[in-house]
Amino acid sequence: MIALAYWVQSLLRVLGGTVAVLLPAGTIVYLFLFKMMSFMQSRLGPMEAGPYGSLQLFAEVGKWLQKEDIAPERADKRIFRIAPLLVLVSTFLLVAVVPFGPDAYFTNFDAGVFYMLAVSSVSTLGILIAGWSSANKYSLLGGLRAAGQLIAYELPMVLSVLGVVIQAGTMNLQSIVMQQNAGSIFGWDGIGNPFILTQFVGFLIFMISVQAELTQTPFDMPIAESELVSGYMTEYSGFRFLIFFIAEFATAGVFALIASVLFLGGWGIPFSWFGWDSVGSIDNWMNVGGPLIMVTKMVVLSGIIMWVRFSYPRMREDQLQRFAWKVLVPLSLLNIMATAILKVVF
Amino acid sequence: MSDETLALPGDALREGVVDALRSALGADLLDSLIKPNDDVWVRVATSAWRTAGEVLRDTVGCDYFAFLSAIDWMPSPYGKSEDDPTEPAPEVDLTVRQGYCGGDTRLQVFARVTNTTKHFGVTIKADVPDDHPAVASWIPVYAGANWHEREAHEMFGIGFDGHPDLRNMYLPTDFEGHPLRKDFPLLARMVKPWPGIADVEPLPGGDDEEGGE
Amino acid sequence: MPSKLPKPKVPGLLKGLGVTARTFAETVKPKKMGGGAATVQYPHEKESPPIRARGVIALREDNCTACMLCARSCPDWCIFIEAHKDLAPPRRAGGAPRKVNKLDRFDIDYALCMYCGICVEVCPFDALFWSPEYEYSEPKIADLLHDKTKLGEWMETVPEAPALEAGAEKKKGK
Amino acid sequence: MTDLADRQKLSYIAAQAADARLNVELETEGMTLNIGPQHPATHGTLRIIVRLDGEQVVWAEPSAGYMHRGYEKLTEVRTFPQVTALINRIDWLGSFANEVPFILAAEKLMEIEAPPRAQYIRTILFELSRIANVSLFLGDLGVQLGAVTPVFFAFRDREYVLNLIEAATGGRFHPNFDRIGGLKDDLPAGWLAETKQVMKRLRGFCDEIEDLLFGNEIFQSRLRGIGVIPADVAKQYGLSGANLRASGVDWDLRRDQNLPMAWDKADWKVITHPDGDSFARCWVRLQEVRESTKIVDQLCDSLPSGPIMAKVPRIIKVPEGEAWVSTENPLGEMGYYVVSKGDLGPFRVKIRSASFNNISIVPWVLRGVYVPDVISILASLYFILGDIDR
Repeated sequence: MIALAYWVQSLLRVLGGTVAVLLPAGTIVYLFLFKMMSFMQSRLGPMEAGPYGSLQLFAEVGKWLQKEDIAPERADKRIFRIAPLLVLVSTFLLVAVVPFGPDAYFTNFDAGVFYMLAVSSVSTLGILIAGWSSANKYSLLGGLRAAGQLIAYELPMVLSVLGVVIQAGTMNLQSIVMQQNAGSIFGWDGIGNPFILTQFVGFLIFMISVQAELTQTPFDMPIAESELVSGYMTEYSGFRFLIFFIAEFATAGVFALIASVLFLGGWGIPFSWFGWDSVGSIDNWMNVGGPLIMVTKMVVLSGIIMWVRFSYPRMREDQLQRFAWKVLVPLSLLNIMATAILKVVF
Repeated sequence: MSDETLALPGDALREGVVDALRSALGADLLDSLIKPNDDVWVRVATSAWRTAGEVLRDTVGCDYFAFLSAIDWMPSPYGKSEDDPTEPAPEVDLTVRQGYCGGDTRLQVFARVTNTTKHFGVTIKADVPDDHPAVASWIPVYAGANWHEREAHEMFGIGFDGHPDLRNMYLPTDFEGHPLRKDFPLLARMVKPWPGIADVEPLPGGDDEEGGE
Repeated sequence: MPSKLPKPKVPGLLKGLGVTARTFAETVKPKKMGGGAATVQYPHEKESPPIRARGVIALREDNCTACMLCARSCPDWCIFIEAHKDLAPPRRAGGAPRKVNKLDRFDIDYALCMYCGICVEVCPFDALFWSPEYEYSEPKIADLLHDKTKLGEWMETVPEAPALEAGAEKKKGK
Repeated sequence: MTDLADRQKLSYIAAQAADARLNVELETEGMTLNIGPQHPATHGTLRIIVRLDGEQVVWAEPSAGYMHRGYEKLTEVRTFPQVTALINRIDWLGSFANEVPFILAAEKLMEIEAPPRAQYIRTILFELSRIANVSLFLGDLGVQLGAVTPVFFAFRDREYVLNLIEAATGGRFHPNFDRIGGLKDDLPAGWLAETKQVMKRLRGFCDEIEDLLFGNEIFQSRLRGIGVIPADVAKQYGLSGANLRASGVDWDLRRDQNLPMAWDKADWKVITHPDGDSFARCWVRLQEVRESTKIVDQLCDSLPSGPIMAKVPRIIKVPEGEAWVSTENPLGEMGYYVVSKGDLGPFRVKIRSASFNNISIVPWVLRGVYVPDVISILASLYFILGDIDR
């Protein structure tokens, strides 16, 4: 390990945080929203800006930045302007605990899982005040739907993560990564012990909840372009809409990162491949290789999120509430019980 | 597909319609016309308009409501606006001539209902009095008549007694006039000169004799 | 209560994912292997409209006699014709010079035209034709009024009438 | 027969009472929401005023007329060929089907009939316009329910049908191909073979939509049991087409009428569904596209040879009289009541368009549903603005 001065470390972390939020957002928007969606619909998507439309993203950002920043006449203007920032802040807070390598993390503390679940609901506040302050009935309906939905799906998400926490015996995300990569399946350590194998039900529930937390189809009732005309975002334009947009896809990326940390072994590769046995013995290049591995996993997971989004119609509000409370919550409770019993037995 | 549904309507069925209406309405059935292998028209008295609808629905079995509308039988005083302004305006014959089953008034309401099991339809007409243009509403008979009566009201100025809500459907609330009446000019054709007027400049010599072959 | 549906072998949710994945694969597949997108990258590649496509009306000025039939049958009143009488050389040697109508103005307002084709159909002298040309948009709506020179230029793009399907009756005359 | 007006009144009173009770007991206030005139669910400019209690609709009222073009007045100053060009624009997705009943009505008054080959080609083009129209409905249905992909499939495969229509008639959307006495032109060479190819493709499209949408459990739970219209109500409101057949009424004007068209020359089924809910309406339409492709295939095979135009004078004057002809258009029963006074143009044309009746049931059917269901019910009723307002 190399020792860096505190200010260098801090600078690196701030820069890294920005990159860790914007890069997934950009990747997801270009790879999936522009390209994968187009291919799934037998078209090519943006092709004019840059090779294969790769610079389209910058064109879009430029377009949004040029637009006038409009607030409706009767809106609660101060709150109206703050709302998108609050949603984006939630994303930045979320990325803070995600470990990208043995030393490449922003902060590493023992209540990582707890913190992550707590800050992920900050965006709910932003969405609710965006819906309320817009002085628009569609926005209001969208904001209320979003609040109801995000709270409903917070619970199965927490409960599904609990399974992992019980199995790992820690709430520190870094330790969870270590355990998965250093672990073994009945003595065979060829692929470590990623929790997706033992916690598959938890993984499914987590991914469904993520889909709902991100308000992606089939859980996009709060946005619902065809009925609520984008719900709480109806009145936003210009860079405030852009912030909502970035936050939506950045959060998708960050949640995919967290899912890969919790269930897929995070930044690590099975330690047995290189004969590492403790944190100290991990080679330094993992601080560069780790983030790349994370991004790969993030792309795969967010690809699945987007694939589902482009294929399904949306559920009605009461149906998705029923699904959360009557299916996901009992299922995740059962999962916790089974995990706890097995933990005691083995 | 059973053979029964395939059977296409015969004229016997149409005569049955007229007979049923005659026995129910008596003298209020003013006129009827059956075109063989085609269709049937009946005209009932204004006062029997709603009763006739009920008879059609309950006795004749016309459960399906196709439409309700009106006709203004007065020829348009404006023509097609395709006249040469340099020539004297052509004479317009404004005598009112009604269509099938005759009639006494300028405005007539007519509707069409269909029997969906025996596959035949009836066109039914009634005169609308000139001094008090109103007939009974068909909403209690066919609920779907609601919008059609609103449309006829705003387009022809015909009232429908018993209609709960004769608001304008298409036009602004303060619109004046009834567009589908023939004496309502079609402004789109009035404000623009007709381009079909021959505009050929004669030879400077000015002889009108046709040359060539 | 809604009636029962047959239970599918594969859950519909998975089938849906399958359909999008299949389309994805088909679009990514190279053109040579029968794949590719259904769309055309317009300014770079162009689709060719069918022969009969009603793109724009072309005018053969020599054939027009300013008989006004087209202007009168136009539902939108979008054809404007002005003409003057002129002398033309006789058809037979030694005949008297013919008097013909020479066009001064033949304008079609494409902002009004609804491409119904009635004018082309009623023209008794074969002066109007349909051309499949479609790239003549203008930034200003007033510029869509095209005069006889422009309409004449489009004559070059008028294709031959297509052969008819088997069983069609041969056209008499013409 | 149940007295519908009474039932309507009672349900209205009940809804009002419920609203009032809520207002008193819970001190809530209803909210009036304008869906439209500019709203993605109204595909055009229809405005629906709904009064909401939370997300539940207490009262709904469509307000049409934002696209009223006064076609009935315009027909009075036009000649018969000009009217044909005009009425193309009523239901703009299935234009050719709009021309047919009008031309048939005029032919009825003139007592002429198109030659068999023209009848066949008319029927083929009629069904093609149904396919083009309804396939777009199937895609749009997905968008209304939040699935973004089906609409692109619909546009992709409808394009092939539009290309066929364009190759035959010259117009993609507005063919203006039907003439009194026959057709404007015969088909171009190679058209029939291509049509059969496209029909095969369209059947594939139907399978795709079935897999992607109709088989999807979320889709089913969104539509089944929602917006149920019983058969007697449907008939009283004059609902037609798939909306009526989805309520279990076996009534198809293609079969149940003696028109000089070629539907009876092909073997096909009338699709009905007993449920009367939104799913039934959409399902019936999907199956009807399949049946239409079958009709087109069979008629392409058995297309007779011969002329395509009956003997008609060059300048058409339709004799005095009245005629009503309606056909089973993509949206439902589309009919024209043509009154002629022996002139170049009609004296009065009453246009009976399907969507006008189909949408007039909206106040009845929307009461008590949730906001998302408003959208799905409107989508399943399937209206086209030009067809409502004319």
